[in-house]
Amino acid sequence: MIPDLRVRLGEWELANPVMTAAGCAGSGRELARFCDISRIGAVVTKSVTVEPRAGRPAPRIAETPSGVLSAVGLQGPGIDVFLQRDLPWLLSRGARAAVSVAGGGVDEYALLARRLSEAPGVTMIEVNLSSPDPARGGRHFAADAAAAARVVAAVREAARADIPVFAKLPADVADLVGLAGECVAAGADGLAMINTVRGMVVDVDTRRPAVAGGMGGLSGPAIRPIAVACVYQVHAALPEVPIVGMGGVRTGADVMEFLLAGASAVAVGSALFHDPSACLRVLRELERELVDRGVERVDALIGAAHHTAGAPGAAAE
Amino acid sequence: MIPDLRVRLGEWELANPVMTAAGCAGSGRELARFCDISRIGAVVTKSVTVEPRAGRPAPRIAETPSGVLSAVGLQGPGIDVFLQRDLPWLLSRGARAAVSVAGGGVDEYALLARRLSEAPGVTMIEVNLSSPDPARGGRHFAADAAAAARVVAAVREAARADIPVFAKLPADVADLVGLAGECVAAGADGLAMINTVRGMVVDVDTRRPAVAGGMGGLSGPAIRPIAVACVYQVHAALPEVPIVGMGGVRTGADVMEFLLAGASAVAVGSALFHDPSACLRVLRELERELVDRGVERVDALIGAAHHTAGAPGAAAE
Amino acid sequence: MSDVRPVQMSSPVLTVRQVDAYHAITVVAPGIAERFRSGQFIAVAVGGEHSAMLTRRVFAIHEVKPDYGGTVEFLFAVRGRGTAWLAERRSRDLLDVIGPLGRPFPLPRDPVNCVLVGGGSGSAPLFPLAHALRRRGCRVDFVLGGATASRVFSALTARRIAESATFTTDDGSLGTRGRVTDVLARVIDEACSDVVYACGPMPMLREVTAMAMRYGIPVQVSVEETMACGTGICMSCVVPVVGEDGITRMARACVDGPVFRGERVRFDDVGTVPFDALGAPGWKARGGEDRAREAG
Amino acid sequence: MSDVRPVQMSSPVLTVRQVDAYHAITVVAPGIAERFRSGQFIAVAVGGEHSAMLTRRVFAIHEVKPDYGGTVEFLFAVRGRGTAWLAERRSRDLLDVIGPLGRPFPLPRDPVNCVLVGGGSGSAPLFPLAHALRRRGCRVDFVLGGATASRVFSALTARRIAESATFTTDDGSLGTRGRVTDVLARVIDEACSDVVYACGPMPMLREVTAMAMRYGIPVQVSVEETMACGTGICMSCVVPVVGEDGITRMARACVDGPVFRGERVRFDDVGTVPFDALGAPGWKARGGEDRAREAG
Ligand SMILES: Cc1cc2nc3c(=O)[nH]c(=O)nc-3n(C[C@H](O)[C@H](O)[C@H](O)COP(=O)(O)OP(=O)(O)OC[C@H]3O[C@@H](n4cnc5c(N)ncnc54)[C@H](O)[C@@H]3O)c2cc1C
Ligand SMILES: Cc1cc2nc3c(=O)[nH]c(=O)nc-3n(C[C@H](O)[C@H](O)[C@H](O)COP(=O)(O)OP(=O)(O)OC[C@H]3O[C@@H](n4cnc5c(N)ncnc54)[C@H](O)[C@@H]3O)c2cc1C
Ligand SMILES: Cc1cc2nc3c(=O)[nH]c(=O)nc-3n(C[C@H](O)[C@H](O)[C@H](O)COP(=O)(O)O)c2cc1C
Ligand SMILES: Cc1cc2nc3c(=O)[nH]c(=O)nc-3n(C[C@H](O)[C@H](O)[C@H](O)COP(=O)(O)O)c2cc1C
Ligand code: FES
Ligand code: FES
Repeated sequence: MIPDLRVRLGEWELANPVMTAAGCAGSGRELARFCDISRIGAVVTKSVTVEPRAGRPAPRIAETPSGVLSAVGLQGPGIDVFLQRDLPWLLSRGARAAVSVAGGGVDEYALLARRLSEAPGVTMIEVNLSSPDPARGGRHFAADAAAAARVVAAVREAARADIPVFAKLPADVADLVGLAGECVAAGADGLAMINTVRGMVVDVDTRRPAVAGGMGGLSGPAIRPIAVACVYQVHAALPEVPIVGMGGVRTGADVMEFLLAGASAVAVGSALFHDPSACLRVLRELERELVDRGVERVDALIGAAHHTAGAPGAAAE
Repeated sequence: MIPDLRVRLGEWELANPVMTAAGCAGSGRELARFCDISRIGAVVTKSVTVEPRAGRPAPRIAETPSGVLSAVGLQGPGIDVFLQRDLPWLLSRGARAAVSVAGGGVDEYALLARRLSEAPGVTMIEVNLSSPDPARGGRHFAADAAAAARVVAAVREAARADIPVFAKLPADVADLVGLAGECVAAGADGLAMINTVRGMVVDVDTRRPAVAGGMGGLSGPAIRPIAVACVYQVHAALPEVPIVGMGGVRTGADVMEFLLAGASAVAVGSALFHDPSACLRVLRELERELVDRGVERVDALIGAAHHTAGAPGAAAE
Repeated sequence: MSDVRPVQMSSPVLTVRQVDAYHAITVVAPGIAERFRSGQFIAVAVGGEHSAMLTRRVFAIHEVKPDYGGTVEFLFAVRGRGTAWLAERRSRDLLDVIGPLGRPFPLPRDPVNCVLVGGGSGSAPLFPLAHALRRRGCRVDFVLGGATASRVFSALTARRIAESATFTTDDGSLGTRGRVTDVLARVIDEACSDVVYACGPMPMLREVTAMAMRYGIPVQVSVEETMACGTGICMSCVVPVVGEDGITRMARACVDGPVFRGERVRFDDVGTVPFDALGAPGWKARGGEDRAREAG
Repeated sequence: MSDVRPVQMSSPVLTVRQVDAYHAITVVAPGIAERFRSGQFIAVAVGGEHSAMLTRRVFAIHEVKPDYGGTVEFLFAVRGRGTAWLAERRSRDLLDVIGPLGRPFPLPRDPVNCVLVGGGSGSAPLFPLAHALRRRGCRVDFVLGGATASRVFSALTARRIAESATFTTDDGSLGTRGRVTDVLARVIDEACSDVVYACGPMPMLREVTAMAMRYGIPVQVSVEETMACGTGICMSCVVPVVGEDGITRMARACVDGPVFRGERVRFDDVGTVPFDALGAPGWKARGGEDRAREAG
């Protein structure tokens, strides 16, 4: 038996549920040296901005127990070069290109969606809502559900109707379910979660924060339980809304965990730093896990942890 | 040179900055089989409740990458037995007893503080604000800064004046600095942070959440960067307020990291599950790190990462 | 909590062997070997110094020997990450081991007839128990079960040290096809057993206990509940157990057990907090000041 | 990005040796050995299968040999967790290795005089470079520095393969007391050097570059910036570098380097985003459509 790995995210069908996470696969070229990117469910690009961005100064990354703390600051070439160089390259390799966008304001997000809709081959737009909102003193859009909803609505309106729009949410907000609901109400076809979690490492030798600027975003297996809880919670509240789950996916079993919690697909992020062939390895492992358990269709797992479990209880001690 | 390990938390002086974290050292007896508890800065008890509590059903714990997910549910004997049996035992062994309290309402917290104030030997009361508030549908007190402040004010009023009252805060709240400020305004002499972070593990074999009840609290080195960020942020906003930092402390270097971020002392929690002699090992390691760096007084480290660093930047990508 | 104080030590691995479906590791651990009483276990740290695996793995002590000042052997099957790591150890590696932990099997004063019932790797602690019982002049009979022949634990040793050894396997590849409880009654009858000792999965312990109670003979069970520390501080390994006072408490298998009197364990309520357990939600209504004083 | 496609492989450790203050590991890695050009490095996963250490450790390739289909040697000093773990490897262990990575040293077409300047373990990539230059008939002179004699890298080998080898140590325990730049001018003069190659810490590279520029001779530097993946996907290892078009970009040391022309690296701005770098805050005001098209 070869298990059926196809999954649907609303109208969008993927050959398998494994994607790359935004910002963790370079332009695609770097990753393609280690694995055939046409076999990945979808390649999500790093967040594209209107203008080129130099990002943050080095050091940008620090290792943490089972995680990494990073502050790259959306370094990228801007939408023009992206459309001219990176997108065509991805398509030429047979990749499904999902494009993450980050703007400095609602208008920038809308502009990006419009430009992407004019280009052929964009299969999904992921709206990175963790970009700082200059209108709100640099707090990110997701910190305010209304601001996030305005961004999502603008992107949904500007994007071609046949391109699904997913809202990418961070975990560290006051009311994640509320935020998710607002984004869906504003037109999001699905949700991607979670972005990195706010964190810091202090270098005991220099006595300074280990990444320039102090705060960074925590990712990797360390945050997987936080991500799974978010997916579980949002799926419980919005069972019809497709979710791309991410945060610490490293093995085929991790993919199953996210699907059981309610994700319809998953993205592999910082595990790629450790193993650039992780996506295809994870797919192989997933197939093996399904065969071992006699699961014929991977989509049978989606949300299954909700069917058997009681209601989620309190969090902290 | 033997470095001076003494630290002050407001009026409260400790022989060294290493404490146990609430709920991670049993009644003290279990730990005392592996290390001399009189040499620990202070032993923080598991949260004491008014009535005995049976806690949550098993399974209560799951291992996660560099962390543990737990849902014990404050199992404990209640204040009567605690005062009769556990507290005297701790004192008989020469431990500094800091008592964590958890109530089902403001009145219970006040009652606990009063009872503890009548007993001799309580050196600190830690107010666990992550206990569910029945008046608010089981959301924990810390989720609402006003509710948390009411609890802190009631405890401060009920407790003997010479017993410092610390408010224990979780990381996953909307506005941690705001919450911290409210607690201090309500009379907290200091802050303890962070409690466990909401998380979930799904067992891919049973297809059910791995701990009974679904959600649990994540602790261990995995969350250390989150905890350090919280301490840094709150110390930046409230530099005069003593902080007991915790979340993933495992080594002497980890203690330094929390002190540099702004904690005046640290607590060792789930690392004790791995190594029940961790507190004294960590102290030895800390001493070694200080000697290697020529640091003569440990308190010289407190908040030092703020003197050299720039302002903390944005969190997520 | 046992009155024997456990020790924590960095123990050199002496040997790693494969025995049927199991791995056997012997470590040099004098302090543990000298304190050991049968039924006790060790808790092992896995994954090395910066391990991502924070919880300890617990294993029954299978054998202690006086060599090198004292060695301890444990046997295990590879189940997850931690046991996979252990299976890769080589001699001279160091293991961080804590032991002996837990309440040991109480031994009878008189030379009575004992039947020892074990399932799979759960049988490990029965072997030192058998030796201890023999030393006291007890008759020992074994009933050991497993999924297949290779999963039945130390069949040969059992035959050697016991008066009789009866085996069951799910697939009939060794002894009787079926479960240990299918043959236990016969063994009790034939051996005129006075006491039952049992180790293994909860459902097996429940049935063994029920059978012993039908025969009106005492039964000591060693329960297996997920453990994270083994030392009593994490409060994770709880089982509802009825105390001498008739009150049910959430007892920690690692320090209050793992050995309990079978009839005290509320097997049907394992994985729950029984409504009448001390401190269960709503318990106060039924309890009162007196009970509270004894709680915990 | 180099046009040589790197490979990822599970490579058996052949030998682990200690050389002065360094450890040397040789792995069997045919695919890496055959593709290697001097100046390239490998990225090694550390800590085993469920490692808590997620980022790769990068090391210059010190030597490749044809044995066993192709072996790769790297040398390292224990600095943190990952190198401590590596130092404990034994022969036959498997290492997950990716390589060869990065832009190699460009080699001169003609047999010119080359001076190779290295500091500490940063000197490792200079040895295969020296061999490659010698094969082209170039004259090679070494200038190697370190804190103490034991920290000066492969002094004997340097003496053997080079026309001259000059050493400096901070404590004077080998060669001249002082820094490599204290003796470099003399070596350039005496050897009539046409090209400088340098590896080591940023401050050293800056001074070497400045000196080469005073002499008006080309200088190739291999920079050391904190790396997490080594493959170009994490964007962590950036250095401000001036492109052929005069525009400064945040270049990734792992794929755009680690070898750059010395005068292109904005050493004074390392650890910052220079205000005039492409896409720096406020950059748009000074840039325009054309530049944007070339960004990234
Ligand atoms: C008192 C006692 C004695 C035991 N003696 C033996 C023995 O002699 N031989 C043997 O093979 N096994 C024994 N076990 C079971 C053994 O502890 C588990 O098989 C082992 O911990 C699994 O670890 P892992 O890393 O392979 O699995 P993982 O699933 O990765 O373990 C994750 C966590 O869950 C805990 N855990 C998982 N399964 C169990 C379990 N069944 N019991 C307790 N904790 C568990 C682990 O200790 C660890 O903390 C005993 C269990 C108990 C409670
Ligand atoms: C191109 C290049 C070639 C190198 N070649 C060698 C060599 O041949 N021999 C040698 O001894 N060292 C070399 N280094 C440095 C080596 O990578 C670090 O010493 C090593 O990664 C430290 O790992 P750790 O686990 O001991 O330290 P940790 O501090 O635990 O490392 C944590 C993280 O930071 C990264 N990191 C820490 N220091 C450095 C550093 N100086 N450069 C890059 N990343 C770092 C690690 O790769 C890891 O991801 C080279 C570095 C670069 C960039
Ligand atoms: C270095 C780095 C860069 C990232 N860049 C982006 C980005 O550009 N846009 C975005 O939405 N998320 C970005 N992320 C977040 C990831 O897409 C992902 O949500 C997060 O890392 C959690 O997944 P992981 O644990 O598998 O890495 C980045 C993460 C890292 C570590
Ligand atoms: C099993 C367990 C029980 C806990 N019980 C309590 C408690 O009773 N009261 C409390 O305030 N915090 C409790 N905590 C939280 C810890 O005190 C600590 O804040 C948290 O675990 C983070 O520290 P660590 O990463 O070092 O474990 C508990 C944590 C664990 C893992
Ligand atoms: S395993 Fe931790 S209390 Fe029993
Ligand atoms: S180290 Fe990851 S991009 Fe260079």
